[in-house]
Amino acid sequence: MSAAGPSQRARPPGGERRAAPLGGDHTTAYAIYVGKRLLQFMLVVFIGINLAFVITHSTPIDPVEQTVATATAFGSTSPEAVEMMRQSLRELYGLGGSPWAQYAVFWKRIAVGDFGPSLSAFPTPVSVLINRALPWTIGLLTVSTLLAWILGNLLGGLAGYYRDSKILRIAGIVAMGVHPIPYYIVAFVFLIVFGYLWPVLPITGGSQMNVQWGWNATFILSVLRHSILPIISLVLVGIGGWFMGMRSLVSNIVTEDYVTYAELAGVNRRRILGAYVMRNALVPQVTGLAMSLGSIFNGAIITEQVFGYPGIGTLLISAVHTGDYSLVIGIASVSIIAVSFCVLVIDLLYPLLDPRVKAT
Amino acid sequence: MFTTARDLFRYNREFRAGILLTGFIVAFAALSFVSPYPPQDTFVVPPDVPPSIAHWFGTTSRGQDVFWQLTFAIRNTMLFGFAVAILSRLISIGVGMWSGYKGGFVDRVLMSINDTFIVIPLFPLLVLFYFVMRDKMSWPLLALAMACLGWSYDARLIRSVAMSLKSREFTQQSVFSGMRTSEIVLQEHLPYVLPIVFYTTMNNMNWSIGLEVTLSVLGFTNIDTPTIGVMIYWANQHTAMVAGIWWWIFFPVLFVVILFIGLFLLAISMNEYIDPRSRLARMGGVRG
Amino acid sequence: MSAAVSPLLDVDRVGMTYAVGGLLRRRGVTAVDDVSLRLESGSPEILAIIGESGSGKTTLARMILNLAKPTAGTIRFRGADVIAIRSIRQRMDFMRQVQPIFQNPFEAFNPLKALDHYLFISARRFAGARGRDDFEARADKALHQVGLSLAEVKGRYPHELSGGQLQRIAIARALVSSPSLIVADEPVSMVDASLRMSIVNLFKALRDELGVSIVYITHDLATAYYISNRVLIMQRGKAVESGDARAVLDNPQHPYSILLKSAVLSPDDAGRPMSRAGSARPPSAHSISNAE
Amino acid sequence: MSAAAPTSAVATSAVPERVLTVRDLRAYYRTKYFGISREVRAVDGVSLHVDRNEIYGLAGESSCGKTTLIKTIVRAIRPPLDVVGGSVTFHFAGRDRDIHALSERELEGIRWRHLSYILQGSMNVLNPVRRVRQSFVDFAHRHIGKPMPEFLHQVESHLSRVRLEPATLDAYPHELSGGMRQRVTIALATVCRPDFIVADEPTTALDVVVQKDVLGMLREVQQEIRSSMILVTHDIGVHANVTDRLGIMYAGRLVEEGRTVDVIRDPRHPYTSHLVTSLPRIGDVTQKRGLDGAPPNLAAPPTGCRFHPRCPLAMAACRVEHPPMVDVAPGHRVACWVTAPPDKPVALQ
Repeated sequence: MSAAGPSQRARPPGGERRAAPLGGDHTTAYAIYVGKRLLQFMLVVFIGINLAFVITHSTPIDPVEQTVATATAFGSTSPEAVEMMRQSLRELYGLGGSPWAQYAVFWKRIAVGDFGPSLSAFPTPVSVLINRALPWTIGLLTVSTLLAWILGNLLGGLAGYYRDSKILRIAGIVAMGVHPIPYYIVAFVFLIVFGYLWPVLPITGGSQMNVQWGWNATFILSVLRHSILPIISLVLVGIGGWFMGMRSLVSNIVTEDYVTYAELAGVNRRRILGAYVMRNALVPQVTGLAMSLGSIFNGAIITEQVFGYPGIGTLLISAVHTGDYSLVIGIASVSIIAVSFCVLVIDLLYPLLDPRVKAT
Repeated sequence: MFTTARDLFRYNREFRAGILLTGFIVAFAALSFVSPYPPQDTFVVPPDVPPSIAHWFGTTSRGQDVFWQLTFAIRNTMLFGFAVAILSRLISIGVGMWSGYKGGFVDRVLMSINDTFIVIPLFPLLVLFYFVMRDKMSWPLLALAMACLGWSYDARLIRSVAMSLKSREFTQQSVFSGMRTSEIVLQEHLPYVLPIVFYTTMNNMNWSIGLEVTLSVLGFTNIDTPTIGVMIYWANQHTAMVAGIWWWIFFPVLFVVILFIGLFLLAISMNEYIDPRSRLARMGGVRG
Repeated sequence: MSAAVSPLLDVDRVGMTYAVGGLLRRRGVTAVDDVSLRLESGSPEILAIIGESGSGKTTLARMILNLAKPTAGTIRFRGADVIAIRSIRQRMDFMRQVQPIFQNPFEAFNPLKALDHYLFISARRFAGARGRDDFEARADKALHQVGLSLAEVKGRYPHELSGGQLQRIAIARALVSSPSLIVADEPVSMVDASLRMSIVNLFKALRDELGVSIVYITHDLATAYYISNRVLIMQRGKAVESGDARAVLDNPQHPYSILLKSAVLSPDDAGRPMSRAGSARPPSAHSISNAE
Repeated sequence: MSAAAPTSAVATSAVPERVLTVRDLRAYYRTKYFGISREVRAVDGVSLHVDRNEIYGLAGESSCGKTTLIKTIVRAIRPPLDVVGGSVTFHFAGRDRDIHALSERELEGIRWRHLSYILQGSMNVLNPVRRVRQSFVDFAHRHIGKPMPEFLHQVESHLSRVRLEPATLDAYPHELSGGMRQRVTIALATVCRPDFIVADEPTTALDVVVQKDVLGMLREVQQEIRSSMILVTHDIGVHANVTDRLGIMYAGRLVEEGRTVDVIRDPRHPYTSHLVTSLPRIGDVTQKRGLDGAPPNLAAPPTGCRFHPRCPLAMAACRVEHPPMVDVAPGHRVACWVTAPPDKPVALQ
């Protein structure tokens, strides 16, 4: 057969394969993708922490004066003691010296992870408090987000593909009905329902007060029982978003050529739904997950506060009420870093789902 | 503009439901102008009276009529939400259109900054903001802060619409018909941008009202001016639930939920328009 | 310069290299490489630029229309350097004389606006028309040049008309400013075969009766043969062969041109086995006609 | 002037085995937008048949209903398309089966085993997130039934028929060029050696050089597995080089049908003759004439013969009633009152 002339793309005739061997092409593209994502992660942390710095250092009120005022409100203390306290507080809050010095101290603290001692729970350092609360929040966050994401995508995908099924349509209306209501209101309603009308589940605290910490069955069981309400309320709010996103994605993908082609080939419908429709619809949903993690995190710490769940949400609110300056900054910084780290992890998993990731 | 609204109302279910619900809330908020009791005054009515003929929604432990107090609360909450939405539109439309039309380096820089604002959790920052402002915190200041933090998600949506419009062939045809850039944006592209702007405005109002309620309930805002969150805050302060004064919390929660669902329905009613294909189908443009 | 008057269009060793790849792996992809062509102003003609997708013919068109800046070489229109156009007035002047025709008629018009909107604006901006009836007169005249009338188009929307009619209106819009050069990028490839010839004949009429020169970009050798005076064949950004249309297409010299011509599937091949080695099976004869 | 009937090199059996019979098929798009209900008669009474080892070409312009026709033939019906009347009967494995009467299970049984499809070579015909091998496994493995390694080996040898290396199976669709993707689709559609292949504009999205190459391979593979095929394209040149018989569609109806060489060399219907003669050819500069008017709006088609508003030979009868299909030569039928009046006796050779 006369050799096909040079085909329309700059490629040798005949074999018509891209120059780089298939394997080699993947790893370099992936390495560059990871590089870009790391850059983005650092940018997020940089801008986030700077925001926290700007907010804290651009205020008319001087936090030191405020703390001194609250401390000296009860009874008289000698002026030297007040001056000495002001001096140590200024140094403690890292507010001494020129703005640049403060900026350097601010960053040093974050790099080391030491935000100085907490005022309200003196002398335990802020980082200890945060490390004690963080696992609760991370646990609550991951479980409820995954549950909402998986359930939402599954139901949304089915509703998009089997458009005439009644139950899915009703599930859709419920999910859409609850979705716009903010986390606080839904948690609050749950609190009222399970607190007063049908007191079956524990409505506050992370675990039974008197239960001994440690990896024993009773403790774990009570932790689970206590986390049921926060998780349900978070899942109920989150599921609507994924449901609608997936349903509209699926109803578009169903008209794509590769789906109609599979249907023409008599591939059975469940396989088409799974390997062709959902598999392709998940790709944008993963990006969606990464982009909405910030707002889900907000929801988690708000819901914690309603149920008195011992995560960093409750810690943050109590820190504000007790005026614990370094604890609030610590929590804000840790939240930014934690969320952007989780987003980085999701971004790095993304190419496993979508092979088209090229170093564009 | 009016005809499209009329068509929308007649044929678009979500839009009709959204208008009815939101309209009801707006009408209710308008009642605040004829309220017999000034909002700040307390103990103008006997406290803790359950809903009755005299006081439809009952009265609070602080001696305020829940019905009239709620009219002020809803009005202030909506005004706040609307202010944040409008302010954040300026930034998201600016960033979205600029990076969508310009493309290239500007687009890359703007979008990487934009993505950071999407990822950063805003609640801790707002709490931090309150913490340092304390009693200096005023509603306009909070609205400004939320607007400066809440524009990024919508900027990306607007950017994608702008980018697709720029590459459409009829844009080139308009350029070569002698239309100036401003004319092209206003006459050719606006009908495509408006639905997405309306969609994001409604969503942003929901977001900002949700956050306002959350911050106020925790007492992190100026708790003198009545808003939905502030009402619930005072109800919690007086442990209304334990004391059995359920109506003090029930009606604010009910009304704000109606508002959320109304705004949300208005937002998703625009979905059909953001995708021009379905708009063409509606105009009978289905080719045989 | 030797020519008494400067050429209508002088494309001199033009090239375009795109930077592709992220920050780390920047590599240049050359879309157009050292292409020259020239249109004299005295004698209107149709120059066909032939090439497959990826040959750079569309990039070349965009550069001539000043929609893209070349990375090498110069483009002069009536002696003035096109790339140096800065001010609004210069740009409007250039656009009055050089008008484009786009490939997809369905995409060339905003589906939400009436068709006459473009004609009126061109009339106002380029033909110095003032007032509504002046616009309509100017638009009607242009529409008649393409075999239509304002009555058929006024208030109609793009989805109400066929591809062929839309492309005629696009040509009419270009004619409103009575340009001296039209750059048409694959103007008939999206139009139905039966209507295609009426548009192609229209281009011939523009050249012969209105003296408009046309740069006609296509991958279809047959229409190029039918209407163009000269052709330029491009392969992967380079001009491989050019010259008089009949001479080049009747017996092409460059191997790529030969390959292109041999790949054209002509209706007259019916019955003859395909020129490829795998000969087509001779048509199966039916012994009994199967009257239905 | 019809060419003398060449004696066929292939010994034809007494009566060529008829694989597909379509009888008076009607399929309309029924849509209801904002209270206005519209009925678009995309396919309005089409009858045709395709014999074994024969390629039947279907030509016609945009919105003439050819794509709707083949969607109805392979029963790829999705609302708002609705089959209103007529039948589509395939002859597979010795039995005649009306595809619209089959149960979902039976349909799944014949799809790809007996009836396969080649889509227009658009960007994403294959699943973008899975390797090419996955499509072969999903589409064909259940029919071929061999253990996986053996099945993959058979697929690899089949790929060589379209000059593709076995490594192509490991590639993702976005890593292949347009030409390669279309050759994969051809291999996919023919790996089960089906009795009937439907090809919808298989090479329209490809460049001229690649198109000729791909069409050659399509023809080669088809002859080797002796399957019948319907090839849909608006490009008369492609029909001239590939198809054995050719049907011309206009506004939802067949207006002319016959052996490709007869229809092109000796077109009888005014629309066909315009289509064929108005095509520009290299080496011919005689003035060509465009057809005036525009393709009819199928929602409100003209009465009688739907071509009459644009037909130079139109007369009174044309405006009233559809002309029936009449034999003007062996295997050559035309639906036109002027060029093929039914009452004139046709000399049967």
